[in-house]
Amino acid sequence: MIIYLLCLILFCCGLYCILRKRNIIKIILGIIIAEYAVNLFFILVAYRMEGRSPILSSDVEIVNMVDPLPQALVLTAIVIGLATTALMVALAMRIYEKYKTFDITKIKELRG
Amino acid sequence: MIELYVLLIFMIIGAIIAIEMKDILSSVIAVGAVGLGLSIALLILKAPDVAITQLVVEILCLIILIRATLKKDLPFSTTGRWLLNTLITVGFIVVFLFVAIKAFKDLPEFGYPIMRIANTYLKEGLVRTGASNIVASVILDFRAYDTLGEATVLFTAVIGVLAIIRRIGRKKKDEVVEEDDE
Amino acid sequence: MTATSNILPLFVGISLAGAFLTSIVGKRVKWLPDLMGSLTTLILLGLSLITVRIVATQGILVYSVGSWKLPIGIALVLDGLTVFMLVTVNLMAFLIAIYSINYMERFTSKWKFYTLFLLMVAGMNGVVITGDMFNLFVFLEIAAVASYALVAFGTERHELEAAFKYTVMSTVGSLFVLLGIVFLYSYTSTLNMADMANILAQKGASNITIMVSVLFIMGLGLKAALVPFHAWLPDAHPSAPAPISAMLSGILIKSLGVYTLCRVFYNIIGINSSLSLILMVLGTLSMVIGVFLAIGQWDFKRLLAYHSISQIGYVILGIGLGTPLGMIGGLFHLFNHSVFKSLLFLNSGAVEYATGTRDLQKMGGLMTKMPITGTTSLVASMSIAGIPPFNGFWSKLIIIIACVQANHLGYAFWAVLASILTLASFMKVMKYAFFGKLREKWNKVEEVPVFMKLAMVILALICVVGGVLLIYNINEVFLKPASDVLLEGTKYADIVFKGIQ
Amino acid sequence: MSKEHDKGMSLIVKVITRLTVGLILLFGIYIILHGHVSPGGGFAGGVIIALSFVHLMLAYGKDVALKKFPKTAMSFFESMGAILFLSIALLGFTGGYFFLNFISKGEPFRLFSAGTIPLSNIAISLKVGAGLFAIFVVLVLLKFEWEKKE
Repeated sequence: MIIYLLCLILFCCGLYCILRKRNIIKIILGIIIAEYAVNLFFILVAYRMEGRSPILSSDVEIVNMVDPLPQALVLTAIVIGLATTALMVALAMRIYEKYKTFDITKIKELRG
Repeated sequence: MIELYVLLIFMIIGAIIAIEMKDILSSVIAVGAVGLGLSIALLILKAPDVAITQLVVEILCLIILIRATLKKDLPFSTTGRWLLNTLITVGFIVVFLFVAIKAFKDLPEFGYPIMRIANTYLKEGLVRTGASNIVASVILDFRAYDTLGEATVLFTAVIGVLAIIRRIGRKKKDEVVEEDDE
Repeated sequence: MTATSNILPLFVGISLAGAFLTSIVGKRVKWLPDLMGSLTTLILLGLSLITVRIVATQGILVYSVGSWKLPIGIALVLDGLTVFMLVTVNLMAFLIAIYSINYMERFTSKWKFYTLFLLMVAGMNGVVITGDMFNLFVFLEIAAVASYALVAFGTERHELEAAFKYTVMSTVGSLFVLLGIVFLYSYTSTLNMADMANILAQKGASNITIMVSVLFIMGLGLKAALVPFHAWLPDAHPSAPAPISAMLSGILIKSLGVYTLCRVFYNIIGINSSLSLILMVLGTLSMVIGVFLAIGQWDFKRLLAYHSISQIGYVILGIGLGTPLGMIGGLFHLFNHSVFKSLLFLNSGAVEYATGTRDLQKMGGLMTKMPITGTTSLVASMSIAGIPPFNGFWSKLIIIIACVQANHLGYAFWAVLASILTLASFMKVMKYAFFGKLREKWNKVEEVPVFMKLAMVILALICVVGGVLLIYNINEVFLKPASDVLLEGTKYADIVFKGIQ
Repeated sequence: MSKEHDKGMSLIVKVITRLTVGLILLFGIYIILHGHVSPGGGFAGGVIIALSFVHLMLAYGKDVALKKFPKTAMSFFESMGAILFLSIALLGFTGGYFFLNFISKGEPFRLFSAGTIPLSNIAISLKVGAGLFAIFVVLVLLKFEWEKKE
């Protein structure tokens, strides 16, 4: 219970960073933090008390394994996060090239 | 499980440092610390596959981000309605957490997942796919279609980065532009 | 499991194969990307028309990927709503691919454009056809990542900026969706939509459902650009190249936003009166605020982008009503909107192609120089403004009648008001862009090349005959099965389980 | 040889890189091939391979790294990996299903077991390794317009 809450607090740290910071790189960092939090949350809900990792061994029989499905899904989610981050960094660097700044209050050619 | 709490608090502190630090390079490194903490937490939670992937992805992300931030000017500005906007954001987050706390009561308790489908994977994974790493059998056999999607997302990102990085995007009518294809 | 169901994975497989091949070969052979783009989307269009017949004769089809039966593997589901979306997506994709052959001559690196275009089509087909919650998220991300790169395809300063804004907001939306999926997985311990719907129905209402609904409304609202979450759309849609604006406005926000929203709320969580109220209020807000913001615009594409927000409001209002008539009206309007809004964006692209400007005040009298663009644009404007006998009139009429029938006179009033304001706004477009006196500067303007004309003419024809879809026989195989899927609500689960046997 | 030493980092870094880069590459390959019996798999292994080239590039400068792994090879491997994985999926149709694991499962816990899983791992690692290194190279080599003039 408390641990879920701590995890969501981490998510909200990222959310705060995205919503309030005015620097492009800070916004990207906020998204990375929020992604970490969601991934951790997914693994947390899969954990089993006194669990073992879901890898079988040929000699001993392992009981009480943790849930393998969320682990597989988080692997996918990490890759998707990496892809989005790479794309955003590329955009940020091109924006820097054009405007010579990372400050989004100074990058305002479009009206909201 | 006390180490997990310590790690999570460490990660939250790292995240707050990353958010509030004035120097961007320090922020990026603080995020690196958060990622490292996450990797150790995943190891404690018995997810070695994810921990390895998280670690290597973290390193790559960090290198790319440091490259992006190195030797750039770092102006910081606070807009006019700073207090109002912050209050709205914090208010939204408080409401969000409040709804979440209520929802947590209905979730299965931490450490006791339901595992309806997962038990099938654990029991039949080895016999039906032949892979002793159950996570590998899930991502590449039971749910290989997801992995196709995942590989495609990465492919899309590579082509997307190549497209964004082009120096000349538009050309005039009948203009011949030297295209630097990579 | 019959042989016909092997058609299901082909929708993703063919478009991905097209994209990968384009990326290898297209670099060297100049004409190949055009061919690959049009050919792949043509095959997909053919396949989706076949599925209309399959569903009409055989009913719902369920396909287990990798022979893993439903709860443990990923299932692909073909039902009425899926068929409806598949036809809409692939029809538009094909016509826009034809249009791009000429239009994208003005951009460098055509093969990158077509690769990303086909990946986006693959993502949308994947979202529509899947029956698995996490798989939906993955394909949502493919389509979204491709669209981020395509918005920035011109690589000018405002395009990069708009793309960044879009990327940030859309990624936040995706994170909310993922968080919602985590909650659902933990609560039900399954990822299959049908299985999930069953378990949620057994467990009854709880705080989890509220939390998940909030997360999905925020996440998918960001994707569909409903009004409190719309800030990215008026920047991103005008900045993209015209075919991509047409794709984004025409089908991307519908298949990622509206379709997913419907699927989750009607078939998985199960609709209730408060959710229905939220959808209707959001729809009405989008409808009215979008049109008010649109009136003052002088940039052709920006004006169209605000109208997209407004028209999506109609769709959400119709679907949110929850009555059979409202449902048919909402879905019909979804189809019509993708036709006429794509056409309008293609027209704006044609005008930009010929004159190089998007500012309405600088145009004037283009009708004499560009008769086909002008005429098709007139047809589309009358459609969007709801003038009989064009298709937009019928769908708006149905939505308004449905509002009145359900005793929601207030919503009906706002719908009529928004429609009148839309008419006013498009009269302005017609007056400034195509009618009036021809400026001297445009004396040398020529009509656009043949493929652009072809795509616009076909879309205009669909606008004119669109009302035909309401005729009993066609309605029975195309629109009604789609609305039936939503009306069945959480009974969807039983039907899917029956389909697997 | 002497020209190579002018670029990149100091001599200490270069010597250590020469020792470690092969090991990192080998470790990546090990992780890929044993993806189905131990933790790891195609994705983690692919990233490690990409990181070994990134390592080389940071230490020796872009010329050496790009000679080892030229840009044309990158885009080729990337697309090939994707096509290979899609073909594995489509080959499943020979058994009647998309993504069917159509090769015999073999004896558990051995390197050659689990049907298509090791093959998929290899395809994914090709794609990921080449793709991520391509992203890195493109972003590092991005010279701003005003930097060119100076």
